[in-house]
Amino acid sequence: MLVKDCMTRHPIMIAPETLANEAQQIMTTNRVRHLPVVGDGKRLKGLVTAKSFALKSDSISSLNVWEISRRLANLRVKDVMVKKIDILTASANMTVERAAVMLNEARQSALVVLENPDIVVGILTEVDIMNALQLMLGLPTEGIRVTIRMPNRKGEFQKINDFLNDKDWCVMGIGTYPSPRVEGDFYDMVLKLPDTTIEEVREGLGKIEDHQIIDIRDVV
Amino acid sequence: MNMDKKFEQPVLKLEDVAITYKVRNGEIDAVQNVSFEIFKGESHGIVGESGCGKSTVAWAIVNFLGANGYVKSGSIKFQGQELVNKSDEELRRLRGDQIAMVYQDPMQALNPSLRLGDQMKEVLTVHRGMSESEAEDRCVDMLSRVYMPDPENVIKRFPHQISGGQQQRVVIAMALLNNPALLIMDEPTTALDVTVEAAVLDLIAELRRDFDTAIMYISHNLGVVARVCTQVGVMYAGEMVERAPVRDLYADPKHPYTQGLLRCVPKLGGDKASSQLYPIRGRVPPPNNRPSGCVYGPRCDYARQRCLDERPEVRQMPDGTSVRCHFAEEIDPAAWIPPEDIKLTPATEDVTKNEPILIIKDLKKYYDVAGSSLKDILGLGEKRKVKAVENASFEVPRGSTLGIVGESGCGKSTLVKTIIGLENATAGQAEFNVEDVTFDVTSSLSGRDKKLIQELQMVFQNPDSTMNPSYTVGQQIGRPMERFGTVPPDQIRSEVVRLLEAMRLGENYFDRLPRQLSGGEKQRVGIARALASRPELVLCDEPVSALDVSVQAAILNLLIEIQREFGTTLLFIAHDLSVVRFFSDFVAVMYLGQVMEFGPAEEIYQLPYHPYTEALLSAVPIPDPSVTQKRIRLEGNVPSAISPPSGCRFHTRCPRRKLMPDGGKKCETELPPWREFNNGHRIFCHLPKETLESFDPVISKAAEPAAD
Amino acid sequence: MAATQASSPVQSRGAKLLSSIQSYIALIFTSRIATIGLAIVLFWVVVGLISLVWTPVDPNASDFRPNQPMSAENWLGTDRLGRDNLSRVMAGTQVILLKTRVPALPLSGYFTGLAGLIGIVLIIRAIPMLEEPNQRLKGWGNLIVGIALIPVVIFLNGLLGLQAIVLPNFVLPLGVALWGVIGSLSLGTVLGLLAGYKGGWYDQIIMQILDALIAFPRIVLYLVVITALGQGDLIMIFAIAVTGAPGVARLARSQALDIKTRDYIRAAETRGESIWFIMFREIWPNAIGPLLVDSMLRVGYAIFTIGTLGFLGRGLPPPEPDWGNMINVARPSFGTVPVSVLAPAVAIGSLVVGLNLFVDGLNEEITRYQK
Amino acid sequence: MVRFLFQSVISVVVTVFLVSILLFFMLDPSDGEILVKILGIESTPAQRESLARQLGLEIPVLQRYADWMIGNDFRARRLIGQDITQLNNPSSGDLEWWIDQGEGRYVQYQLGEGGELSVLVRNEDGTYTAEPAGDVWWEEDGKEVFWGIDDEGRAAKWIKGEGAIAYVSTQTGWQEIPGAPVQYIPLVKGVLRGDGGVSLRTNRPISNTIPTRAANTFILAGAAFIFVMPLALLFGIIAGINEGKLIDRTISIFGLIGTSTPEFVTGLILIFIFAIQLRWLPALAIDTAGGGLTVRLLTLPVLTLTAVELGYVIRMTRASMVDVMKAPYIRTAIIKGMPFRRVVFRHAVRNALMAPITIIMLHINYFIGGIVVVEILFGYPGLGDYIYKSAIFGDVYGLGASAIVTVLVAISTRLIGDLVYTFINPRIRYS
Repeated sequence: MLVKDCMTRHPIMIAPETLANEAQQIMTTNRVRHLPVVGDGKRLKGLVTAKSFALKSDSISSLNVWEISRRLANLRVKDVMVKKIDILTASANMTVERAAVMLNEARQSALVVLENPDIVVGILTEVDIMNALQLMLGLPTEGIRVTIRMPNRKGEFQKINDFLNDKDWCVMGIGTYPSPRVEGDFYDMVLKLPDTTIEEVREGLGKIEDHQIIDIRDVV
Repeated sequence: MNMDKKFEQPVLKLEDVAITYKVRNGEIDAVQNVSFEIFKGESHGIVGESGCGKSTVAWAIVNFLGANGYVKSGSIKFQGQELVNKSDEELRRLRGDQIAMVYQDPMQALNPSLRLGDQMKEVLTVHRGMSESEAEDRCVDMLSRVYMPDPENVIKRFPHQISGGQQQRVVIAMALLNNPALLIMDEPTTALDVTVEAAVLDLIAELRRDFDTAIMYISHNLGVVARVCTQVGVMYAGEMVERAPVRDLYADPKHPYTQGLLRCVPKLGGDKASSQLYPIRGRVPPPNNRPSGCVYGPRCDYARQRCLDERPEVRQMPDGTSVRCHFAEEIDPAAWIPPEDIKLTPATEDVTKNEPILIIKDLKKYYDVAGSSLKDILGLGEKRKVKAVENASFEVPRGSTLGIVGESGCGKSTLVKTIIGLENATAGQAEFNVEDVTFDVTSSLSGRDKKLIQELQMVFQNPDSTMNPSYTVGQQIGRPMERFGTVPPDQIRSEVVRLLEAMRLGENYFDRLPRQLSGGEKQRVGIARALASRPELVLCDEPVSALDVSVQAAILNLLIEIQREFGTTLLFIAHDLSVVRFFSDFVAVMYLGQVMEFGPAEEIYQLPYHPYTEALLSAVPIPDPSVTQKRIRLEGNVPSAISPPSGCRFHTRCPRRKLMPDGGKKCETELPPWREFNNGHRIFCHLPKETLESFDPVISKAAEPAAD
Repeated sequence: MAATQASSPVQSRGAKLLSSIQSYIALIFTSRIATIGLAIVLFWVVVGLISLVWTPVDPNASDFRPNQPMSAENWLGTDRLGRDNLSRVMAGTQVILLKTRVPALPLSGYFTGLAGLIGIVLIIRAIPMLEEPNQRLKGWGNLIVGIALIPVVIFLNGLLGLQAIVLPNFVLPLGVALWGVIGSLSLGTVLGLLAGYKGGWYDQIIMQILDALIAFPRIVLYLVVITALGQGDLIMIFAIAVTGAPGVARLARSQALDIKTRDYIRAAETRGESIWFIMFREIWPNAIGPLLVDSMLRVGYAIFTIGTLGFLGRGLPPPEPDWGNMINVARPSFGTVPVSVLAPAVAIGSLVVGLNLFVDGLNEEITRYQK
Repeated sequence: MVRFLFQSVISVVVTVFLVSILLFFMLDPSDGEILVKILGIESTPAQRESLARQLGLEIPVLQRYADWMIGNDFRARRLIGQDITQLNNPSSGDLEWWIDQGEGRYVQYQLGEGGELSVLVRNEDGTYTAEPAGDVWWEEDGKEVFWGIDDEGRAAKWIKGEGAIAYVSTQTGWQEIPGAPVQYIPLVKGVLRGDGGVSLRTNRPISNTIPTRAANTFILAGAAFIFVMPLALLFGIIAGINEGKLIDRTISIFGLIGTSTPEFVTGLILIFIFAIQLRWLPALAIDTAGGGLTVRLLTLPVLTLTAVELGYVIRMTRASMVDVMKAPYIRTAIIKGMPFRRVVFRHAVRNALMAPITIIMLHINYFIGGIVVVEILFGYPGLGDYIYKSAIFGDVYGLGASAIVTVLVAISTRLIGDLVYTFINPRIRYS
């Protein structure tokens, strides 16, 4: 899965001259946490996040209440946004996992996706990566979600594959990861199987040698 | 992306929008209380008849209502930002960048004196500050993306140098250059032929998926909307009366107007018997005189007192449809009984076996083309001809209807003009039999017998030009009677009134001027005028194509009724295959001046097909999303009629040519034979009968909805 | 029954006319420019009407005090011959707008003219008939009668002694400018409709001749016609009609080209109507609107032209005062008595400007109304 | 393109033909009225008749028309039997006809007092020396006749012993010259070959007069044109994009007033203000001091012409601009998010200028009318003034030639307009 497949396309964008108040309002009403700030032609100028609106104490300590409110009323997005050089950006053809690493390392919550050099084509937030995870595991569709633990060696996945072939079942989602909190070299695999029942799955997959069903449930 | 919409914000959200135009004395509310939203990657259709305010909504979104229009109340939010009262500069930045638009007439929308490339490039150079060469590369990419052949060359051309379908592709490519979040399309395919339209609609659907663009698609054509949209809003008299997912809207329309509209359109999906049309009574109220209660109240079959008194609010139905009707739950469209006066008496006799009244044999019509070299001007050059009609032959039994279909430029109008005498035939015979007298119809009008002139009359396409604006209805209907002396002068008035009543227009129309009539009424008067000389044969040149569907249904019903009553023979030209099927006993399909297929109407729409008919049927937009059509698209443009392809004229574009044993060599060189089938059904094709019969049917009703 | 049948369309037509006139008047007053223009024009019409019955002094009477400046006695001074400028400016509207002086002509002249006119109409009518097989005979008949008419009438005139009967001078209502425009309107409309509706060779030939007329510098044409034929109201009308006709014909042709594509023309053709029915019953009523507006502008041009020719010493003949002529006569003493020059100059200028303002405003309202 | 040029050529031919026929027959001078104008009312019928013969007016009108159009030198050459040619007279600058006898010998003939024909041999400086001609007569119908060129440069026929009496106006009065030729053919190469003959009014070759007159007019018209065009287009565009606003109303009304006021009215008012009241500028544009045409002289005439033309062009440009600004492609450009300035200059102006260019070029005829009036008003020695005086005098040759010049100017401007139109309109250029 590449960034272009899971990013939010056509993100809501605002102009640098927009009032900060308005930007804040747009963020609340549309329930977004990041607003790319763009000039003409969607060229990236900055990024507004929820944190941008937090007042910096040094700038207001000397002002009285009325001055603060007046100042806030005239505040423009360009005054509060994260500047372009500080924004994490990615290209649309990057892999999702690479993007996740970038976000993790920089401890940030969003990546702005750009194309030829600085035109915003989308935004990738933590939420989008979560969504990608959901999709990979076949979340929106109804089916049996089964977690199988198997030894980390060649041919193990082949067994499951052969079985699925025999049964003529399809797979809605799949994911593997090293088994957590287990001794030995094991991998857990999550499978999402539609059009079947818990019993059938248990009957079939449970019988495979060295494999162990550690979780099974009927979910949406 | 199958994300749930609950988490997502709409790209465009209109809330309670009212749009008003200032006019000389006061204001006109063009649009009232329109609310809807469009999400990313969704294509939202807006359908309605002319004058219901569809386009006004679109112009309001881009804030281009002209000097005297403004949004009176409500809000238009684009990605959460209010567009109403936005500054010009902010709007300018959004337009062409985040919001793009495609309009009805691509020729008009492109600047005639700038090269296409320059018009496209400036979108990029102005908004993005791209360099010329970079922008050019991107334009070429985008043009190839919309399947424009030879894009490097196209950008160097001027708009008039490419065809209408290609112009529309350029406009679409231009709109997509900046990857807009919202694309507004205002009747983008209305000016195009049906096969070209089908290709453009395919393109739109594909681009929507690829670019994740929200599309607002405005159309009057229920079939087109059914093909491209996911959500549909129905507008009537400036209000949105119903909004639903496309499948629900067509399968289970809630609002009486939507139901009425769907009953007005002939459908190719069903059988002929089920395609009875039921027009909506009354007419759309003008914007300055809308009823105070439900706008549809006066025309609604279910209207009660409350509908006339109280304006209904938009209500959300359990299945997610929103309807502006007080009694939406109670109305069951299945239980609807057609009103008595609309019900047609079924045909009492089979007219298809009658003796022919019109016999056309090998009729040809060529036009000279004016050359531009000095030789041509002096008349020395070789005369080039446009072969508008080539060897047309058919017979029309008395009292029956022959429908002639084909795309624009196929020669159907020329054929009819030749028959009626507006054009001289180049060669061939045409005979017209009446009361044991036979006339040769290939002579010019001035050389014709007065009796023959009287027996052939015509109904025209455009309601606005069918009547002379300077004379009253009575004068215009009375004139043929006066001229042919069919009615004694002192009885003309009563005869005109009788005809008017037959057209369901009262005597009070006698002294009206054309400008006081609606389009449908003008068309009725046009029919009355054609009938006034009591002709045996009436030629109808697309008499309903310029009319709204509800009016169209009424006129079609009227024509049928008249035929039953007067026994008139009808020749009916149309580009709309579904109308022809509903209306005709026989159908002739024309392509590039050549009749490709001829036969009884039912046979034309069933196997076997001519490959061209097959492509046409596959392209017709059907107002029923549950019907699936085989996807056959013709490649290239219609060749020029000056130098039509050799052999079979269709061979350059024929998708079935490869089925020929020799791979289609024969099609290029030899004229195809007429292949005869049942009931006089003939197909002009090289393909053997068995092959023609082995095609799959184009239209099939899906057993169940396919998975999304 | 028959009576009511006959009367009701007539009534409705009268009512129609009334309501359309009303709406036009309303239209004029919605435009401020048109209102101002109309006021100026009406002012001069009223001045002219008054001058028919009363002027401060007889416009042609001299008080033997030439070239007087403005004074209480002569508000606009006097001219070279001591005639009152105010009275002459007032009376100057007459020949332009209110009356046309027809000189004494033998009765035979009128008959011959009329016969010529009928002959021309017959010849024009004959041409399309010759093309249609079943009318060819009639067409030849018309052609022969048309050609023969003129010499026959001339001969009869002589025989009947009509040469001897001379009609005295008389005055037609409406001025030279108006008659000139009516002339160019009729001539241009017929030619334009014929060229536009028939197309083909008719169009080629008519337009080629009219184009030649357009390329001909009109001032030369005026000067030549007047030099050759002498000064006179009828000659001025003739000159204005001939020079104006090509413009009218062009407009009428474009109207006909537009209207002939309408379906109601097809309908008339499929009824087998004659070309004259189609041209004058079907096309003409729909083409006349823009032509009338255009002719109102042409009245302005005609006044412009009459003034210019008067200024060049080739205007309308005396004794009635003509503004252009007044300027021409007073010009040598421009430096000393400018008012003698300026008064008629301003009169012409304001009348033409007024007409143009009126038409311009009206036009703008009409086009806005159509939108 | 070929079709278009072909049509233009036909149009020129037809127009020139019609114009010349019309002029020639309407102003046919053979009725003798013109003789009275030339000779004065005191002249005797014999004198008039002699002049008519000298001017060739007794030649049938169709023949005269043909002579004037295509010339009669070849006809004369046949009659004379010798080659004839046109030579420049250094003292007057006019071209004169001589018989070319070869080897640089050019001669004319004159009948002496005694009925003896003398030959006038041309010297280098244009003067001649008389020599006896000897026996050059030949026999025709029993009479001895001779065709030659007389000392006025006309082809003339003498009959021995039958000399007619010619009346020639000299400085001392009328002179009776006996033994004059009995028939004259005023030699001319024909308008189509660039020679309009001798003016009846000035008795000078027309082809000498017209170029200088036309040059003067060209200066006047050119100055007005250079002044009008940029201004008018600018104002027209400004008014067009501000349709209905105050600035548009102001420009439109001033334009309307300018173009609908006759030139002589505008000119008189300008003279009144600037020449009579303020005394800044001269009221006449005649070069009295010999300093040539100066800006001071030209200002008022140019201003007068400008007032009329400016208004017209503004109105045309404005109307076209208004139309174009309502066109769907302008809407497209705005919806594409183009800045307004770009919309106007890149998308609108070019399309808006197409229509007025042809219309403005057609207006040249009114413009010529204006020039005539302005030249007469300011006494400016241009072609307009010449046309006017010729027309008033009835000088068919002078008027005809200058009218054909104006027709050619009118047609060629129209052609230029059409060409420019095709050039800026790709729809025509590329089809």
